[in-house]
Amino acid sequence: MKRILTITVAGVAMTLCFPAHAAPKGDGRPDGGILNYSEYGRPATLDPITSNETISLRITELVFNGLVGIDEKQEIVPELAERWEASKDGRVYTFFLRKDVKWHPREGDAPRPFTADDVVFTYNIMMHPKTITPLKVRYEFIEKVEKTGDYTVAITLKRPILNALAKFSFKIIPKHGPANPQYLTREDRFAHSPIGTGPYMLQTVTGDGEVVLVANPDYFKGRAHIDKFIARPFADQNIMAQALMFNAIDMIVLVNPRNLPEVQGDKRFVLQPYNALSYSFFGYNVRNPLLADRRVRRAITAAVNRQEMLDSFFNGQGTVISGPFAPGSWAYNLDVKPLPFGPEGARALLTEAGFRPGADGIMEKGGKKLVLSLKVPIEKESEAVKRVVLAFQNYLKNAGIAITVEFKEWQAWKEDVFLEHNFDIMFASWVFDDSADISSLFHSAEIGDWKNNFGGYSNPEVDGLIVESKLTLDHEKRRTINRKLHAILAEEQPYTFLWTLTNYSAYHRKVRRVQIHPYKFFSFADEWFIPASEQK
Amino acid sequence: MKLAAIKPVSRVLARELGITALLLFGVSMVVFAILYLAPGDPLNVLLEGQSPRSELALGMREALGVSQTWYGQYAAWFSKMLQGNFGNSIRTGLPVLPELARVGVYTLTLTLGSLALTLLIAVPIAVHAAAHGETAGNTAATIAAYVLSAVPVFWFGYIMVYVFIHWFGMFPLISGTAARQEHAWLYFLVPIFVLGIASGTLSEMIRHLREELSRVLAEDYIRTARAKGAPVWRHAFKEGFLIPVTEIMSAKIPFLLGGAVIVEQVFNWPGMGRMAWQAAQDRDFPVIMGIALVAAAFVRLGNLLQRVVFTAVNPRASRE
Amino acid sequence: MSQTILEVTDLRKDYSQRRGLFSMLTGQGRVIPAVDGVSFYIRENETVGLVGESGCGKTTIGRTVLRLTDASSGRIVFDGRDITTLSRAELRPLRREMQMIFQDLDAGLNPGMRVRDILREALTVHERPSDAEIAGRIRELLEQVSLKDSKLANFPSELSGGEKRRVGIARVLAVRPRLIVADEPTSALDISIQAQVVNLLRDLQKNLGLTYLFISHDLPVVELVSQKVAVMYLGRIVEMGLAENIAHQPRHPYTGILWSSFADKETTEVTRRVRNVTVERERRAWGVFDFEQPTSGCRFAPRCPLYKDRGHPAVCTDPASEPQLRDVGHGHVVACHFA
Amino acid sequence: MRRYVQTPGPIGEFSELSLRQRAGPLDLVYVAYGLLVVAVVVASYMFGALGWLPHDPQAMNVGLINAAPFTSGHLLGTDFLGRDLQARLILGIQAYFLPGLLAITISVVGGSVLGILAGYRGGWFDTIITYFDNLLDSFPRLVLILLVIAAFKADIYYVMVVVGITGMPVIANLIAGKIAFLRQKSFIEAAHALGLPAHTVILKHILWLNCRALLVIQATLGMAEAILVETSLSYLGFGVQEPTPSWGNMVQAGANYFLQGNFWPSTAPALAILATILGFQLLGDGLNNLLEGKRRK
Amino acid sequence: MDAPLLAIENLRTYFYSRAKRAFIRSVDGVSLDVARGETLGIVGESGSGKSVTALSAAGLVTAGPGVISGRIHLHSNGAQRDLLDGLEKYARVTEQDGRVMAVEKDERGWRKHSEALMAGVRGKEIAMIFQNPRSALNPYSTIGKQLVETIRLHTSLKGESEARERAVHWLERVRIDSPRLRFDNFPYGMSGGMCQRAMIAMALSAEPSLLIADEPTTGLDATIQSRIVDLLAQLKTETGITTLLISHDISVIQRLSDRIAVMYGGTVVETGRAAEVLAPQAQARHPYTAALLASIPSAETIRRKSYLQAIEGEVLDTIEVPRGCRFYGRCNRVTEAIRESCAGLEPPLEEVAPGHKVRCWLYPAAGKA
Repeated sequence: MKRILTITVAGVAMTLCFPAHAAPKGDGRPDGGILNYSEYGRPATLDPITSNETISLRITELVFNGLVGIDEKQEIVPELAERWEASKDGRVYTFFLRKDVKWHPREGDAPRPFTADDVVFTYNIMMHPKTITPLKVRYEFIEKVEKTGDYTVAITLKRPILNALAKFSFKIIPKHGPANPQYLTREDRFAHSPIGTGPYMLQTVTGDGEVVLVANPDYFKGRAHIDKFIARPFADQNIMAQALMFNAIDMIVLVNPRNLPEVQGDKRFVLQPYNALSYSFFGYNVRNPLLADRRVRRAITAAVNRQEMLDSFFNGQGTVISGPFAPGSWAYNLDVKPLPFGPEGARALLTEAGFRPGADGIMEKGGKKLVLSLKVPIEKESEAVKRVVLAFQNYLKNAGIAITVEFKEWQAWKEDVFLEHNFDIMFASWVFDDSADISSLFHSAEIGDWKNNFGGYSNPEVDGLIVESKLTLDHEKRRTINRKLHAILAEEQPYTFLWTLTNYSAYHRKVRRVQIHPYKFFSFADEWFIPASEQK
Repeated sequence: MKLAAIKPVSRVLARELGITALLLFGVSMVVFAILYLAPGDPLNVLLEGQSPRSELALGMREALGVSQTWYGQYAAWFSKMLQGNFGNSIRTGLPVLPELARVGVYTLTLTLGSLALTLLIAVPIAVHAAAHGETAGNTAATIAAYVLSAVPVFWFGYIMVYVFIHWFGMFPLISGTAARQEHAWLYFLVPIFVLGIASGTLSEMIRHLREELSRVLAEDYIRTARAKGAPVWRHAFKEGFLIPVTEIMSAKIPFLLGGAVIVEQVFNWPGMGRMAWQAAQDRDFPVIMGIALVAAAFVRLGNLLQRVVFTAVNPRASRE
Repeated sequence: MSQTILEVTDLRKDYSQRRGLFSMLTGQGRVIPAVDGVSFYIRENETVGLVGESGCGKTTIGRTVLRLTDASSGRIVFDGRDITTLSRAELRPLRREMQMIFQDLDAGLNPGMRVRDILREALTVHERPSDAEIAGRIRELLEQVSLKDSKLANFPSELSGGEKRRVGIARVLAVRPRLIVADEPTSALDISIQAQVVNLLRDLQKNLGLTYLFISHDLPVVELVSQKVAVMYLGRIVEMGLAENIAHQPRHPYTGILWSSFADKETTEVTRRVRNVTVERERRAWGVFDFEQPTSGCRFAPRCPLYKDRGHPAVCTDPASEPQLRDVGHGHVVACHFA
Repeated sequence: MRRYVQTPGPIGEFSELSLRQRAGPLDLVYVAYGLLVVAVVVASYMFGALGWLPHDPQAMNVGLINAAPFTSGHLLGTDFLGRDLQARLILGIQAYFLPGLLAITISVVGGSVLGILAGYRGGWFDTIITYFDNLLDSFPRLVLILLVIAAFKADIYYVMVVVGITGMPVIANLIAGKIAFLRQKSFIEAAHALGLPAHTVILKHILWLNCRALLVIQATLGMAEAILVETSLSYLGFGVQEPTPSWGNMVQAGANYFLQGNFWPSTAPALAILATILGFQLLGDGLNNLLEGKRRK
Repeated sequence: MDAPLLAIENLRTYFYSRAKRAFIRSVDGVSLDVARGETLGIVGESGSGKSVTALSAAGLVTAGPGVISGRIHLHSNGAQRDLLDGLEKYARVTEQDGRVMAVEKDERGWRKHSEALMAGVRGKEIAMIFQNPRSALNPYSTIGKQLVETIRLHTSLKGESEARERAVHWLERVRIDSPRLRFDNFPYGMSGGMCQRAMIAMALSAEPSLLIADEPTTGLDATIQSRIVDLLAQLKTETGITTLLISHDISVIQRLSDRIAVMYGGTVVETGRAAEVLAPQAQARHPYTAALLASIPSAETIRRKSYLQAIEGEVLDTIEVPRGCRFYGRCNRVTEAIRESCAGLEPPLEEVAPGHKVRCWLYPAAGKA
């Protein structure tokens, strides 16, 4: 159960959308078949509000819909809302809901229609103080959600924000779902046997932890082709590839780079890359005077051979990056090249910063040794993380910088980094919901408990550019600003930006028309199908 | 069994049940004490991205019904526990007891299965050694048992997985994968085999059984049996076999439950061991408390059965 | 007549039997009187024999008078001093005055120590003699118990039974005691060795002026070594007197039965009679002695031939009239209604 | 066919039974092997502590990952980061050596105290200690450790305190049993009767002269237990963390390559665990047969 | 005269002391006869080999190497068999200079063969009772069950209820109080004397030809001992069973035996009619027997409070068997005339009077040899 570290998305331009075409699937492709896919562990909950794992994310994507969706091209498309309007001041959005949407039926119950009440209910329950959800912080910009008609909802924002529309992709749950209408806890039955509007309905969770989903015959976009999705829990990633080989599963959503050659060599399987809006980095705590010096941070980056690590540990499946934006996004500045690997350069920078090699080979300045602590969250499955961190330590040792690595349990690590700020360097990855709003990462206003500027980085120029970018509605202009921001941050190195990895999913050839959403994975699963001859 | 024997058994059963209850109460105190003394707050797990110091968090506490005092917490938990309510998992929100019942069956299968296997191997070796003294054959078997008992069970598990995949072309994992495959029963046996062989109990079991049987075979009453021309095994069975076997079975349950944590991890066995591992990672206190209690109850139950068997066959025990 | 060295008055020792936590909580548990109101005294340089069947409490008396276990009630006066309630620390100096020879040959012989170290330890418990003194004393002790020097380097496991017994005695003698409680000192030995040990003990008494409380079930030996003999039955002394009187003119039926098991040669009238009665009543075989619920009245009544002979007199089973010891002349005391 | 042979020549004085004579032939092999393992472990621990290692255990060679033994100066090959396996195996002893000693110390000292209270003082102590023993025995050790890890932190010293405490009942029972045996032989009474003070009886006669073999044996077995626990936890990811090597986390890391047929990186530490645990077990059992004789009820 | 019921010839049973790497010569050339209907008492101190002789006769020796040679003839029910017949091929003894240097024994083969020879003999023809009856009875089974088992094994009564009746009958015969109640008792909770009675009942219930009573009174209280001896005496007159009685207690032997064998150091040193051997004024007697009798306090000793006549030294350790007479080292009757023989040559067991044999150089009959 990989946890995700997500940041709030920034938006693209508002568009006025046309009602989506909601017709039965009459596309001539066959229905039927079962798709088994592997998961690492069992999900804690299955509802979209209390869950916080990628496993649940995949399942809720199949079971629920948002008011809007995001398509393959990162564009906002209608889902539960046919269309929407924004007020002139950008504070009020009115959504016109589809009238043909039915909730999955509970046993012995007729399917109930989806209405505006459900949207209001979802927002209220999500924001209730007793509901524990990682989503809450993301919707603090909403002032209220009101029902203006049976099928119309008005959402009022506290202030106009960019790309607000993308944020309305949160999943809507039924008013008659949770047992407790005020707030949702993990103990609620709904958290374990949710009903939604999506293409698949939860059938059962078996005794050994398999989640079985069946196609919703009344899905408003038409019944999904594949009859069943089954999520099978595994305790060991190494076994997953074997399970695929033995047809115990049909799909691995995210293949461990180590297993790529094995799968690649097998004609039965398709190895499909998909772009992830994410990158990994080493983040610095500039509260430490040693790291406050830009030269030290640059020296560290220069001392680390990122390409070698990428090649050795990830079979070269990725791109070394130079700045804070996901390389797949429009905001990324391709003109800025990653800092080159150069141990000599690193030493030169340190020397320039006043460091001299000590007796034990560790650089020191004014009697103070350049010893830094590196905190890494334990993720048992992620042997790759371990390798990267240890290699990082090793590179820096050669440059005269001593790193003490501390692997910490996830929660302890989060407390250390985001609350206590008790670290020098941390290792993590950002996964972007969408695009390129990095304001929460580097703006000085974002320094504080549980805020994302954990390193305490503060630079008025960056602050200014971030604000400017936020206020600018012109896409090209914003692009220019972001490119500048990129260049500055690449120069400043508040992080050592590492790479974006190419993710691969592996699946049996019998599954066709597979497309995987970069971070929601199963958004288009209703289109997948298995030819009748291979349905078994 | 004659009526005369049933009476002491029921009396001992009542006494042992009392002791078991007392011990389980102690177990709950120990568990609670450990958790109470623990630093930090299990609630943080849920407060992803939110400060546990905030007022919001206090709201969370209330939502979870967490009292502020230790005795309040313990009393609440204990009284709920007595009603069969072990609380809800912090991670999944599901009630702990039904979850434990669900996975407990798997662990019980694994544990008892491997116990049976260990016995199946240990008994012939031990009996042979006790009856014939040290021969080349049983010495070799004893040494082999020593070696097997020292094999790290996790590594042995990987060996078995490898062997099955690459030699037999089978995929030896249960949990939703084997259930719908051919030879599913076979995959069921692999973890049992691994735990039974390499849990470290084999050599101890052989030693215990051999020593007890040898001791009993040297008892005066066995000589009497031989002197009157009666079959020795008939006389040695109760004290030389039945009692030591139940003794060692009962004594080994905790070890096997511990071993199950690892074997379940390797073989993706959906039992209590994996649940414990998961709960330890998440600091999911209600779950790990429940597991510790249920595991202790397993152990006590095994002990209880052993005491009952012991009393049933040993007229002395009921008088003491 | 020499002075009294040990006087025991109304000694009582209860054992409480409690098992496990559960019975502790429920308060179950029973009290068993192993010694039930025993009085006697021993004069200096005298041997008092204490006989009775196993489990009758003779060993408990031995352990209690030496304060190895605490009496439940009663009074123990050693050499004019009441030692019943002395603390451990107060007792320690007294330990050298009174010693015990245990039935078990290995008692006191730590298997991890050589004979030399065992003796050295005993010699240095109460004093701090020099090495030369120790060597001298060890030589003296060996001589006293007729043990070869070569055995000093041995571990107890390498000694024969007789040698172990001798080492055990030497260890006791090391502290120069005045009173020795000898608990079945010969029962674990072969016949030919028994005689050696009996002779040794008598020699030591003569040479060192020791006083013995001689506990044994071997009646001829008791008769041989003792001046006085006390007969115990189920925690009480039922008869006590001069050895020859006890052996040859027993007044209590139990004493008669005891002696009859040995006396093949010179059978007294009483014992012969008793014998006949018991053979006749073979069917009333002797069952388990129930310590938990002694019969009311005379505790010997259920086994008593006289009780049968006299047609079950009520006085024998009357709870209020358990027979008490009374003097029947010449310092001979008996606890029987018909003595 | 069994052969019994009398020693040729006249039979001399058997002043002392040597261990050799009391032993079965296998016991000596067990003990010899066990002592060898102990020697290797202690020596390796010293080498590790002094930093006398064939290679820098942290130095990685990204170009030489999971190398086979005897590859470019790596006697035992390299791990998944190209680090020298031999050096890491030696250094891995640090992970359990001192913690194991801590666990042993706790169980030996605690067990002795409890055993003496139960056996020597008896009465209520005996009852309470029996209850305490049963209480500790009720927990599967690994589950209890996971509980403590969840409650506190995944620190090997915390874990070893638990191992030490849960190891106490066995020792306490053995010592109480030994005392009961000595009592039965009127041993303790004899010492008291002689006027020996209680502490001499307890420390010298009971603990030193009669229980030392037992304690050494239990300590040896305790070390095997400690190694087992440490490696198991490291395997589960709760023990020693990278980059510090532990045999358990080495097996775990190596196991990622196991199914692809690259056995060595996990097998090397697994064999080290196997050989070491076997050594301590055999040493304990062999010593037990030599010094204590077969177990008596 | 009939052939004796049991005739033991030159029996040797050795044990191996691993600690000392030497043989314990527990039974070292013992020959004994037990005539039909008589009671032969074997008396001796611990280590004299008396019990091992009995166990060897019943094939109950378990420790190695155990019985290595000899003959044990059993004449009963018209059949004659040698209980060690053909067993010599399983054991090979290497002797050197009169000392056993090595024994090679195929123990499994021996045991198999021996069990075959013993089938139908042990329990059926030869029954045994042991010392410490409470541990010799199976504590996990009731007295009744153990008796019924024996009866069904060895008599024609195979039915459960018949066997039960017979068992109760036997319990009555050994004078057990309310036998029907005792039938369902476990040995635990019964007194030692009661257990010994049950033991005797069990042994006799198979209606054996020979009863071996191995220390039947040891471990019992003095008063109980005498009851058991009385019982044995009564049963002897009632059933006339041939008995091999073993005890260290001379008074027990004296009261029950017709003939006596005195054992010392693994050999028989004297054998003869009980009255003759134990008579206070015996003519010819082995010095050991004499000394043994003298070491027990007699009425005379007690009356005069004189010293006991102890035998000096320790009981012979059968590991180090001297070349000459085994009692030589402790003997107080060695004369200069025979000293050399005593020290150098083991005396043979020679008849000094009809039916009375002594193993001593003092007696002229021996001198002839």
